Amino acid sequence: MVVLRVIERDAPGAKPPAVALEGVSIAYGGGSQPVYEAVAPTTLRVAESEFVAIVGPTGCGKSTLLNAAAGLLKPASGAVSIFGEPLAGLNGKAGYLFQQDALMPWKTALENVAIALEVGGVASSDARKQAKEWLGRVGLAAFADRYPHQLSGGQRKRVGLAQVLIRHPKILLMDEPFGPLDAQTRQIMGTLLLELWAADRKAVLFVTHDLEEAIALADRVVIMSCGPKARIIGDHTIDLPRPRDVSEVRLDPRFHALHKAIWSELRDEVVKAYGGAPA
Amino acid sequence: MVVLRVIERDAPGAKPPAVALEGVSIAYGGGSQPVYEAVAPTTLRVAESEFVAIVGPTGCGKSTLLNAAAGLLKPASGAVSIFGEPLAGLNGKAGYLFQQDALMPWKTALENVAIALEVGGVASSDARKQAKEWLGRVGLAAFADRYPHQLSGGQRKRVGLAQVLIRHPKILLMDEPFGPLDAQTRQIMGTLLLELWAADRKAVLFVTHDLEEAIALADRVVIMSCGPKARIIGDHTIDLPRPRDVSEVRLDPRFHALHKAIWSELRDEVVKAYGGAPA
Amino acid sequence: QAPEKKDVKLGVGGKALLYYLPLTIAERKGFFKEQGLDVEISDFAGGAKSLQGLIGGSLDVVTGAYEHTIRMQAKGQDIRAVLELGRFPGIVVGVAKAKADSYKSPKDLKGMKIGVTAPGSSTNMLVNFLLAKEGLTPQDASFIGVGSAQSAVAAIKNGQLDAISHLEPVISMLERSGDIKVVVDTRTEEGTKALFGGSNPAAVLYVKKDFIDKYPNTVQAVTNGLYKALQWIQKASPEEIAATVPEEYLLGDKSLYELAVKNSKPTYSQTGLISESGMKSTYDMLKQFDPELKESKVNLADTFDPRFAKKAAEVVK
Amino acid sequence: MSRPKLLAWQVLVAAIVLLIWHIGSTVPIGGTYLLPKFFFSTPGEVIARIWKLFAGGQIWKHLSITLSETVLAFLIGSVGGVLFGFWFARKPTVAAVFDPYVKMANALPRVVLAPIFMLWLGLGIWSKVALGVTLVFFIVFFNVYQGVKEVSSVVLANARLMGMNERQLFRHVYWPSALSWMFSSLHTSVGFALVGAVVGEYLGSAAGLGYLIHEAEGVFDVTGVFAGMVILAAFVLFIDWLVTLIENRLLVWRPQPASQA
Amino acid sequence: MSRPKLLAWQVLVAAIVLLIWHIGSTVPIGGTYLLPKFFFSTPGEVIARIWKLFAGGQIWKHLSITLSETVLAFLIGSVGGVLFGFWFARKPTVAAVFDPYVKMANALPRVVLAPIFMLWLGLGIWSKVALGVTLVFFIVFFNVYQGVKEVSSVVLANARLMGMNERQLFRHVYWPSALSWMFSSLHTSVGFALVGAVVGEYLGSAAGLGYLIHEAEGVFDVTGVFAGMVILAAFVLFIDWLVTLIENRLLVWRPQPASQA
Ligand SMILES: Nc1ncnc2c1ncn2[C@@H]1O[C@H](COP(=O)(O)OP(=O)(O)OP(=O)(O)O)[C@@H](O)[C@H]1O
Ligand SMILES: Nc1ncnc2c1ncn2[C@@H]1O[C@H](COP(=O)(O)OP(=O)(O)OP(=O)(O)O)[C@@H](O)[C@H]1O
Ligand SMILES: [Mg+2]
Ligand SMILES: [Mg+2]
Repeated sequence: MVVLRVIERDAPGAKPPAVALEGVSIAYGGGSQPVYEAVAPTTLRVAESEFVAIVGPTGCGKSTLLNAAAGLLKPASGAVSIFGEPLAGLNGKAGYLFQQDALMPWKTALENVAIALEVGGVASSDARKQAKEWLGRVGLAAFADRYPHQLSGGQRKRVGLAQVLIRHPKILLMDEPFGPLDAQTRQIMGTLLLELWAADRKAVLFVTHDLEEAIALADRVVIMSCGPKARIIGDHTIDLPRPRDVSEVRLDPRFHALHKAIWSELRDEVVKAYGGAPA
Repeated sequence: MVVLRVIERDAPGAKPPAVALEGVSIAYGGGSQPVYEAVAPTTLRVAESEFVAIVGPTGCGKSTLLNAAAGLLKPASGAVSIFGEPLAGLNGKAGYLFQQDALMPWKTALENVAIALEVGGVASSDARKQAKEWLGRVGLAAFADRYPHQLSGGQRKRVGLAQVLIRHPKILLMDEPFGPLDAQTRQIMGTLLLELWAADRKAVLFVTHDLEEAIALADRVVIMSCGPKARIIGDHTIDLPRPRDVSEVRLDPRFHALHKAIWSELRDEVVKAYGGAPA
Repeated sequence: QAPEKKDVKLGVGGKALLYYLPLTIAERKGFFKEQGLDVEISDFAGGAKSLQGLIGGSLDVVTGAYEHTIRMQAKGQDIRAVLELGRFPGIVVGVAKAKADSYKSPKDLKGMKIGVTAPGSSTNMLVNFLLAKEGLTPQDASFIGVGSAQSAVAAIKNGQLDAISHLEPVISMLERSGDIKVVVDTRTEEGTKALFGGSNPAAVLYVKKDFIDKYPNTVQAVTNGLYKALQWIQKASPEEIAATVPEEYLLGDKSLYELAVKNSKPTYSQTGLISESGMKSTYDMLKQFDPELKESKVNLADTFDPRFAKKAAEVVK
Repeated sequence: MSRPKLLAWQVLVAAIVLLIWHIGSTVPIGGTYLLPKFFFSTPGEVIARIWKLFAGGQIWKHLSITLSETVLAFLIGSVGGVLFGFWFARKPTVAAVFDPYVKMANALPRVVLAPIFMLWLGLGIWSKVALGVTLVFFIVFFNVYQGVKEVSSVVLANARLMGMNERQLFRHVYWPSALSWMFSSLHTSVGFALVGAVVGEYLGSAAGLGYLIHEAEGVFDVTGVFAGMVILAAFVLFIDWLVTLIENRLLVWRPQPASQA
Repeated sequence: MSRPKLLAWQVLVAAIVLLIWHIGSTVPIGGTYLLPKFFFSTPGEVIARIWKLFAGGQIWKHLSITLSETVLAFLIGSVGGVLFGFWFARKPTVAAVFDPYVKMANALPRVVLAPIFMLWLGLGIWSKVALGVTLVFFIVFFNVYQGVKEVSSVVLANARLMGMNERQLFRHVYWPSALSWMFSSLHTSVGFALVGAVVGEYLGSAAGLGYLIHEAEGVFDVTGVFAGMVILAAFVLFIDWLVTLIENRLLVWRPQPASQA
């Protein structure tokens, strides 16, 4: 069971966590600009096949944490390690679905997905074949030849999803991957993600604003406080049985109990965030 | 009551609707590119102080309709009229919150909001004062001097919101305005929007993926079918009493009945969309 | 003897100028071909550039000003003239119409704005010389490089210059239109004598010493061709000359061209030999104005190799 | 605007310019000519001369020489500019160290460099190509350098996280992203390549359009000068048209500019 | 890289160049000099000459003339380029009609235009300024034109819906958005402004650095030519530094390039 592994994570001789942020704090600015301490020293570990969701008020530092885990931002203090090795430079083991559009505007949807494989040395024809399959999986088979600017917001996000998933990275960093999708498509994508995760046991770090989604998908839901100097203020293990049906699990009474507990914690935080100020 | 007006909207001698899309169809491409008929001839009227929400599967053509109402896209057929006058060029009466980032990267949050007033001739100092107030209302008082790239996704969206609302446009076009916000902030913003709307009775056309949000805020929820040739396949009047408390209204049994009805219609559509193909 | 090197690269700075008329004649009349040569003529934006081409090794022979050989000798570059093409400089100093009446003697050049082809060029030098004879220094006038022929005409016509020191055909053109009054004229024997006290070599054919040693027959052949052109010019009427040069050279006005030819005709060398007094007077003038040459000790015999011209006089009929 | 209508407008503009030129050079206004024939020739004569040049057949030799110089200068200069632009943009240290020297080099008057090029490259086409290259190179270089720095940081981060190495980043991110910068510079530098070639010929050569112009200038043959310039200009349109063709092929992915409502 | 370290590197590069120059021009390799003194002078002599020029005091007059020409050419050319660039970008019809003519104009060899400028503008500084302007203008023009067309369509739509008129759009959208394009072109054109001024002086003038260089060239004083060029180059660095100062002030809003991890 997933949950067991999670509990074991600090046991001696256990495998090192896939992602470990140890006392990581992150500050923006410096030089001529004022320093903004976005994240206070924070520790977050994601075990090898664990699915962790992060929720928190807007602007608290969720994307910042993901960037640190991806190696795009250097922490001001603390250390990031990936499968036990300290992270130097980019995190080559991670696939990152950015919050913003990150598709290459000069490539079609198909090319955008195929390139993710071609980079790793897969032959172009093979990569295209797989890319086509993946576009089908995210419901965009018919849009393969469109350039990003010819796609709707939700379509672009799904191309990005295919681009990340096709590589089967060991670690998945996802920043509001289903944000611009309607509820139904969201569930379909959620199911897809869970299937993949179950198949090859990735470590997933998943940012979302949809608490229900977080509970339905994750093993653990982490709550961040509002910034500046955001911290992790809650860490809930979701002990709903696997495999889960993303649309059915919401009917489970345990789901409601969890939802209520997390929501109440979160709400207080958001109310604070609303009046939040940078240092 | 709002609802009464809505029902009156076709009565003889009634005021012309704020936005009227009459048999509007929209096609992309042409020239050397294949034509994609995004929206089939569609009629949608928004009365003077009506709050209409549009929901529909991702990529169906919601943003496309909003663009047509803003005068940014020329319909292939049909006519757009604004307060009874045919729309030629841009819709000067509308404020549009885009789905993508539309802030000027070279202006700070404050400047981005203030410019919306300055354009209309408001003195700079006055505009800045008001802009500061508005940034406070969207919870960003402390971030006034940040450039857009120094803000989180949700913060940028809120700056955009302030930028649109500060002008008090007669017509509000909003494309997933609360998408990247957490649930709590979303409610706060929803309440803000409803207050404004109640105060000076704007016409609102509101695209969202959150059906609960749509029902909680709108007078009418319009459902679009999946593309290509998307149409309006459902038009539900939300007869919940006003004023509504955005967080409380969800507990209303009528809310649940409406939600269920709309959801079932919508779900079928999304399932279709998932296998949808361009013409 | 047949030339060792059939393909010869010849450089010139402003081929269409009357200064270099013998070259055009030799080319058009086929005198080089007669000598078994295939001459490729490259035209440069000025004599300095063609000399640089020679030193850089991209040219074999150059038609240019004699003074260049002195300068090069002073700089340790062994460049030698082999044939004189022009015996008078052909430079004319004219005073603009507006100042013509008040001009009495070269003393009056003091304070004038004087146009020259380029700063430091032979047109500039000549005015310096003129001023020096009157006890003035180059600082007493201001010199303006006016560059191309067109700019020179424009500058005079616009009244931006008080005087000009230039060559044909600019002079004939300005003289005919009455824009200038000629005050010093080195196109003629008298004019040149009056100024320099003797002839003063102008255009010459020069080559590197190495080239002479390596390809004496080629040098002879080029010399022969140009020598023949000189002889031809002596006998030809301005009309004949005008009929020989390319039509574009006629300044769009045949009569003007013929006038210019007539005016320049005395300048072309008759023997192809540079007189010793001419060499000396040129060197003295350079020494006077060029600080770099002041201390130099050039053996003037190194600047001109008369063998080829002499031989040409024997063989060319 | 439709093509025929556009063409009609363009012809109209040309006609107006020619008319002004004609009137200015042949009809005295208040006693003086606006565009004295001595400096501007007349359009009729220039056209007649162009006709004669082509009819005579001599021009082709000169044209082909100038064309090859221009094309070579353009290709070498722009390839060099692109390579160095990328290199500098990707190696900030290199860029910082060499920055002042690049700027100094860009400020050297090319006219003065001509003898040095002739020394190194001889009198043939290569010294002219070199002159063109020194103009094209800097224009392309500065633009590509900036273009690479303007790459969207999110797209770049995404590509790097995909595991792209430098070569792949170049091919899939920097290159396409910098293309519109590059093409902008290419449109400028087409003209400059030709200018370089012609100035090179002008300063010293045995053939080419610049040679013709120089020769004509020396004998006050303004008609010849203008005829040469008109031929030059027609010429550059042709090369620019080729550049635009390639540009349109390479930048298909770009959104069409919104038709302004 | 820290400033002192950077400076050290730059000095090192300069030292290496000077060393190569020195060796090439004074030490024969295999019997020939790599950089014959006749064409390259030697660094020692050039430095001595620069020293002499400044000590003599005469140079200041020439410098100030060239400086004013350069600055004027730069200002007029870039303001013109910006205005026309914006105008063309905002009026696609105008742009389409004039497009071929602009490109033709850009291809005219400036050297040939010099007599015309002299005719119109006289022998003073203005004919040189005009020559510089014809270089600067096109570089800035093409870049600004492209820069305006690259404005984000969403930002533009947003601004237009706010009700901005053309003037406001210019000020708040097109201008800031095209700035990085413009500055890229300015860095190129600083050098070209100077080149234009110097070439103009070279072709005909009474003073200025180009005049000095030309004079030196006429008497084969390479040392003088190189001294002039070195002064020129130092000069352009100074103007470019000013441009960079302004650029940094105007582009504060831009994200710092991510420090590569
Ligand atoms: N480049 C920057 N310079 C200064 N501050 C920054 C910068 N980037 C982000 N911040 C600040 O850091 C904080 C955290 O930003 P982050 O993007 O991580 O938020 P988030 O949790 O992802 O929010 P959202 O849910 O809105 O996406 C925000 O307050 C933001 O203003
Ligand atoms: N420029 C374009 N060229 C071709 N097709 C386009 C273009 N823009 C949008 N489309 C297509 O039109 C359809 C409707 O797009 P639109 O952006 O309106 O969708 P949407 O309903 O807003 O979707 P989402 O919820 O994902 O934002 C989509 O299928 C999209 O692919
Ligand atoms: Mg975020
Ligand atoms: Mg949309």
